[in-house]
Amino acid sequence: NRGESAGGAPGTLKIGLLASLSGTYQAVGKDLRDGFELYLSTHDGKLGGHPIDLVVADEGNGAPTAVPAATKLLKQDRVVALTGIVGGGSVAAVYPLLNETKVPLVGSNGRPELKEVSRIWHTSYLSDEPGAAIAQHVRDNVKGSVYAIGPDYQGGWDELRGFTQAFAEVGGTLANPDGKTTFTPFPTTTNFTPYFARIKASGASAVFTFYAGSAAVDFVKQYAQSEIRDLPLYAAGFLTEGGVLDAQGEAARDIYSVLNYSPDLDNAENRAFVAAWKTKHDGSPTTYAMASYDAAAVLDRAIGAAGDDPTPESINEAIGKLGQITSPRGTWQFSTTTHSPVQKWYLRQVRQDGRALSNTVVGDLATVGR
Amino acid sequence: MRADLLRPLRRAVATVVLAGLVLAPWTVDDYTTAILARTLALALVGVSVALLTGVAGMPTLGQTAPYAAGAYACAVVGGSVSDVGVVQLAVAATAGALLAALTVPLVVSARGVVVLMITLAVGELVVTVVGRWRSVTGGTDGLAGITPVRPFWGLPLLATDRARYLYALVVVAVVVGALLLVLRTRVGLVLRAGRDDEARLRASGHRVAAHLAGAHIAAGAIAGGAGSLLVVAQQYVSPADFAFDTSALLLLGVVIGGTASVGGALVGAALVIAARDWLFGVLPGHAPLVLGAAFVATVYLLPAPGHRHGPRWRPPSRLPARPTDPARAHDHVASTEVRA
Amino acid sequence: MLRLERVSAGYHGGTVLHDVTLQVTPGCVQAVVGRNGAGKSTLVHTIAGLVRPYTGRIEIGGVPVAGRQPHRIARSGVGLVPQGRRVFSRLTVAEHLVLAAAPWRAATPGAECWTVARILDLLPRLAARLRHRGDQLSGGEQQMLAIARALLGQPRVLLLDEPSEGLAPDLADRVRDLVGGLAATGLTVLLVEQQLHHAIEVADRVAVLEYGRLVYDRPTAEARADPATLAAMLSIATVATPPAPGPAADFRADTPQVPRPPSKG
Amino acid sequence: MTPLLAAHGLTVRYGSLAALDGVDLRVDHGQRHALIGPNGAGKTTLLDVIAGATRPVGGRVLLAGRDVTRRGPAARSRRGVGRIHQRPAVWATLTVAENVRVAALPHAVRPGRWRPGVARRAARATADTLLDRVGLHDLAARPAGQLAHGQRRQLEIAMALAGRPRLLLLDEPAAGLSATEVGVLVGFLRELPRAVAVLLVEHRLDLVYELCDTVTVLRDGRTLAAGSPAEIRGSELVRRAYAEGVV
Amino acid sequence: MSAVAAGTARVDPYLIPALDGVAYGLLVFVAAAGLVFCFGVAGILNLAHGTLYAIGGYTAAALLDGGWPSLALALGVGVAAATAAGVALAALLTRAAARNHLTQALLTFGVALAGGSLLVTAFGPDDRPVHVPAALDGTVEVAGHRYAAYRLVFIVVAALLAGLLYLTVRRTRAGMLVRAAVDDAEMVACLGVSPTRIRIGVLAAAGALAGAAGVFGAPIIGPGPDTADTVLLLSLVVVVLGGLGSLTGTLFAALLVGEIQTLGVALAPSAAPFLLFAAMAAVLAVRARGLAAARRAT
Ligand SMILES: Nc1ncnc2c1ncn2[C@@H]1O[C@H](COP(=O)(O)OP(=O)(O)OP(=O)(O)O)[C@@H](O)[C@H]1O
Ligand SMILES: Nc1ncnc2c1ncn2[C@@H]1O[C@H](COP(=O)(O)OP(=O)(O)OP(=O)(O)O)[C@@H](O)[C@H]1O
Ligand SMILES: CC(C)C[C@H](N)C(=O)O
Ligand SMILES: [Mg+2]
Ligand SMILES: [Mg+2]
Repeated sequence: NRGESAGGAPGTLKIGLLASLSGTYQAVGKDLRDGFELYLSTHDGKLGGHPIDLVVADEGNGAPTAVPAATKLLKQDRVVALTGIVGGGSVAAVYPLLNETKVPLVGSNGRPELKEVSRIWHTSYLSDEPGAAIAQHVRDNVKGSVYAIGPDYQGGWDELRGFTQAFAEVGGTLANPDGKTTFTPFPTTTNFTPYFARIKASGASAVFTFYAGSAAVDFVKQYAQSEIRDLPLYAAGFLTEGGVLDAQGEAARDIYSVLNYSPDLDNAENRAFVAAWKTKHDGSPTTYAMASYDAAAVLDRAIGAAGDDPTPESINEAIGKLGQITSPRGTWQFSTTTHSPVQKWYLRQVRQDGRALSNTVVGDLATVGR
Repeated sequence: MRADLLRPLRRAVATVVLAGLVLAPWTVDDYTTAILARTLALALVGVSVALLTGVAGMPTLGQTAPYAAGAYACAVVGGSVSDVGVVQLAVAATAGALLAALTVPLVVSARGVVVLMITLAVGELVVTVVGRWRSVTGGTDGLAGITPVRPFWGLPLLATDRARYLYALVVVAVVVGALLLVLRTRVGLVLRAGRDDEARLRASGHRVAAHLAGAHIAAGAIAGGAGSLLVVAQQYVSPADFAFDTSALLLLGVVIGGTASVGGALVGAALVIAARDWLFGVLPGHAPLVLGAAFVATVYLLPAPGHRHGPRWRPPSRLPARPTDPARAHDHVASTEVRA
Repeated sequence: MLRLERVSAGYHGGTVLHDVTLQVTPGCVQAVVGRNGAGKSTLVHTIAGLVRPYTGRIEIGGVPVAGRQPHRIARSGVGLVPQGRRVFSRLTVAEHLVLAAAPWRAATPGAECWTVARILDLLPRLAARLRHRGDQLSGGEQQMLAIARALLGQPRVLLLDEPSEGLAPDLADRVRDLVGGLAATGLTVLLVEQQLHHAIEVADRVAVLEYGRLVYDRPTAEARADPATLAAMLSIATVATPPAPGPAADFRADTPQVPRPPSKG
Repeated sequence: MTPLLAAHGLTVRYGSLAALDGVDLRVDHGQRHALIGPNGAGKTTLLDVIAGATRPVGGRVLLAGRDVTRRGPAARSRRGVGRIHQRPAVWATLTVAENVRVAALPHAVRPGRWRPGVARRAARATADTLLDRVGLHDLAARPAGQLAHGQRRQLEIAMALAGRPRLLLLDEPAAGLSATEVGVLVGFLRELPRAVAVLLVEHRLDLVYELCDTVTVLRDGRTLAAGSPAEIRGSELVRRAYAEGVV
Repeated sequence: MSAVAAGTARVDPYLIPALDGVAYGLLVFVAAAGLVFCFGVAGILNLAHGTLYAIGGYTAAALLDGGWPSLALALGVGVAAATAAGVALAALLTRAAARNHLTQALLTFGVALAGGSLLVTAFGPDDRPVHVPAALDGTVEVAGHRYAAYRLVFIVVAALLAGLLYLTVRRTRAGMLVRAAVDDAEMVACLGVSPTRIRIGVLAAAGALAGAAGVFGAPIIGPGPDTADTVLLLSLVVVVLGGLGSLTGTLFAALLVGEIQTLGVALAPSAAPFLLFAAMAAVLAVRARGLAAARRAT
């Protein structure tokens, strides 16, 4: 009796959204929730014709809080699909539960390396893709070596590995003394000055990095006041995405970043998305909100295609058959091997846009996805 | 407040709680059962915190360290050596005890807040190591998909939430029971004396450092055992399970339960952890506010301390001036004070 | 000056003091003796506000103070030398003296104001220890400091709980003389003392506490004249000064109610 | 015969202050030895050094011929040094009876021979007897933190005796005791087995002269005089030392 | 000549981290000052210290507009708000304070959790930008290196604070009363001073210090959802490492923490995640042994 009510009208479906509504990445979590809700509110609160009961749960700071919250969604609320999840670590922790309950996850942010992805889908990206997408551009535009630095946790390792591998493949050299990326303790590092001194000493011509959340604010602000402030800074887009950009202010000016989305992309889908977003929120949408909006779109089509009485199994099957998805970021589709988007990446730069600074698209980069 | 009322009351509460715990998995859904199993593991760590903080007088924020050691030892053994619960439990307890033994030189001569900070540092160091030792621990993403255990040779694997919960319950009951028995012997007496005045204990010929080291190692073993329960209960383990906030909440839970009382610590720690997990589910985003307010409220609900001013908040007129033999007048206070 | 009327007090709801009635007039030293655990310190603490009485009236200078906070009572001119010294372990002697001094509070009319110089003159040992912290003093030095601390507050009512404990004999004598001298300048003194001869030498009246009840309260002269009664009260063989023979009256029969001396002013 | 306690050249310094300055002391088996002197003379410090609670910067402490200077208080207690503190030290949250039992535990059986229950039963028996004798039997179930000052001192005396000491260090045991209880204390000390030596610090000289056979006078961290009670009693030097303590 | 040059070259990369260590250490000292007073001196374990700091930080973020007058305004408002919060905390603490540190921890941790949540509700989950006066926003030249001017401010602020605190705690009657109340509040009452008032005064002062630190420190630490935790942890480390109540000790501890997190990181980057806590555990354990040996039993 999950999908169909007695009268023959499509029955209400429960979808679980798990996101950090507290903790380090709570800004990201709120964007995930708002993006999904935005899709629902612009589609009569229905996905695939079924009224949706969106059950939101707090992922907190990571796995220990995410696991009980996910357990509740899966075992008590018995949702037909799960979405959201900010941290890659949380996804990994929730993963055995998904296998146990056979519920699909349409994740919209964190994505760890997993052996078996038959029930896992992501509308965001693999963590090593941003770096891989920008490597060629950096190689072409920087004369000299590049210093790679990032946070010392799974997300950081993946983001930086994406860049350094691709960069080495196209013949770039790292300025790091031992040729290995410098990792800073996470999330404890709040003072980056000693690292800047090392970068200065290394004689690098540019810097590539990935930080997010409050670490991104500290990094950017201190960078702008350091002795290497004249070195061009390239980054995975999260460095200047969303609220952190406001906190960074002037210090973020001119930073180059790579991301799968920018609010100023010129396509019909995006114009509608941005307009709808701006009626409800201050400022522009982020890639986090966009990915969550897309997760809703994916579920919309999959539930619609899953028959009259959608079950977790049938929804999961339907997702696999979706093909091209039109999205504010442009069209993309799920990779058959990784179940994450094959999508185009954009080069953005922080520039003045009216009164505020914003990430302005300055060019297209590669299309990435396996 | 009177002892003759209080004691049966305690008994009754304990019986109800115990009966409730045994019957719980048949009355609640799988989700709640899973949470309860995890909570039991953490409550057992709470017991080890109480052993150190309340009984031995060494307030600790670092019991997550042996807890982590036990959990990872159990996960590794479970994956490659044996799927028998008691074996894993023994290995985990040994790992916890070993880690605690390693840190004995750091903590035995420190007291009070200094112990708090040293143990905090130890806990953070262990979490850092665990997060970086990827080949064994899976790094910050943790180890997922841990194989299920069987409690004893020849018994079936624990496949349901209910079975895992009951296994955890039995282990916790056995460990806590054993601890309570030991504390009723002179061991408990000497530890409590040391909390009051160590110098006097030394002057009486007791080897205080050895007592404290013993308590520390025993607490490490208990926390290690709890680690193995965690692995069984959630079949997943990551460094975040051992983060600083877990230590802090456990310590507060122990304070709520009454630092020197093992049973109280069990209940207090369980309440705090369950409240956190449950609040995260029902009040997304507002859990800290409610939890914080609950802590503040608890301070006002805790039994009053033995205070020189006597009954400040009670009108004196309501107290009959009992003509008492002064030698016996305070007997009832005695039994409540010891447990406070 | 100091008046207790049917005061009962104790801890955690248990009663230690039963219906104690006592009056000390200015210029008088009231000694209180009794066996260990009789309730002497409880009496002192109750007057100082550290223990809240269950029932009864306590007046200082005619003002009821029972149930008031200790600092309010202290401000009304009560100084306390507690049993066990209770000096501040992390403050130096000099800091104790600074802290205790209450120069704004006028001394009792007729009495000289206590100054640090006067204190150090009285207790020269402290002068040599000004930079020592409370916990670095010997037991006797701590006792001196506790006395100094109380005096510097310019008390009008002085509560002394075994002030001679831990003092070398000569110094104990000196403190005893000081107490007598203080009373002579108009202070009201309540002196708890175990060494009976000390008490009898300075006190104007002697009271005996037994299981929290005041079972004896007489002018010292009477007690001297009838040492056997006092000795019997305290179940000891003799009162330090050789007892003069006399009738051993049953104190319980004839002292249920404490006779009050006429108030001096 | 080797003395029970021999201390040579004990020196303790706090900054520029020498609390003990080369003190020698000898206490024989069964001796009743008094240590007197004005306030701040160093008496408590000397007891601390003998009990192992304070490390001297110079000098040695020998117990029955064995050098224990580097041993801690627990080790010395197990070798038969029992003490009471100037400020009564009891375990406040333990009951009176438990206090005595805990104090008796390390001494109830010979170390090395572990027989379950024996130590506990022995400690219990010791506690019962001793509490009876100091008169705290009625208060046995009361937390020690609730005792009156003098009662704590009585309790500590019981605790010290529970350790079956060979050398009993008493720091002003009579202070704060009522006349009756002083009588009990005196009785106690008189009835101690002859083999037990006592080192008594006391300001009540009447007790000192009554109980002790040897008196050592300390002043400013040095030994001023030593001798029999009669010698000390008559000594002008000692009288002056006390008087100067006042001025 | 060339040896000298080689020597400078070897030292040179570490010069800025070392200087930064000093500045950062002083910032930590400023941030911890409130806790030094409250916990170190007055013995009240205030786990809401970070939250008081965050109040100052958010005030700075809301009021600073890059001009000097706004700095004065932010300082005034931030200090007032944090002081008020401190007084409110004291009001909550009255009954609990008679008990032990653990009860205080329970209460103040509760306040910190709830207060942090309220701050986030009021100011949003993002880290907030802070606009310091333009004159301080630039960089200065130090021995041929560029260095953020604002960080040098802390040398002045910390010196002022340290001096002020030292004088208050050691030389004034109020400071003595606070220290005395830690030992024996009843005896302080018997001197005619209300221990409740002392407690309120202590928490008000601690609030004021934390508020001021929050305003000054906002451009470097916070204000954001994690600020309170970061500040609390660093402050606790510094206060305990400094030997609870010793101001000079705290100052040295702060400088040590500063240098560990800058120079230490620059010298041994791979050990960076372990440095702070390893050093802390080692120092505390060694000192505890020293204390244990010196403990006097009377
Ligand atoms: N804090 C307390 N809680 C409970 N009972 C107490 C407390 N303090 C004292 N008592 C009890 O009250 C009684 C009187 O104690 P008090 O200290 O007044 O005696 P005292 O006459 O001063 O004795 P001493 O001569 O030994 O100092 C004793 O039986 C004691 O055990
Ligand atoms: N920890 C310390 N730091 C500095 N000085 C100290 C310390 N302990 C004791 N002293 C000093 O050493 C001297 C001797 O102290 P001790 O306690 O031995 O005296 P005492 O003879 O027992 O005196 P009393 O009869 O007053 O108890 C005193 O002047 C005291 O101030
Ligand atoms: C906010 C994101 C950049 C987080 C990151 N994807 C992670 O794994 O934690
Ligand atoms: Mg008394
Ligand atoms: Mg002494």
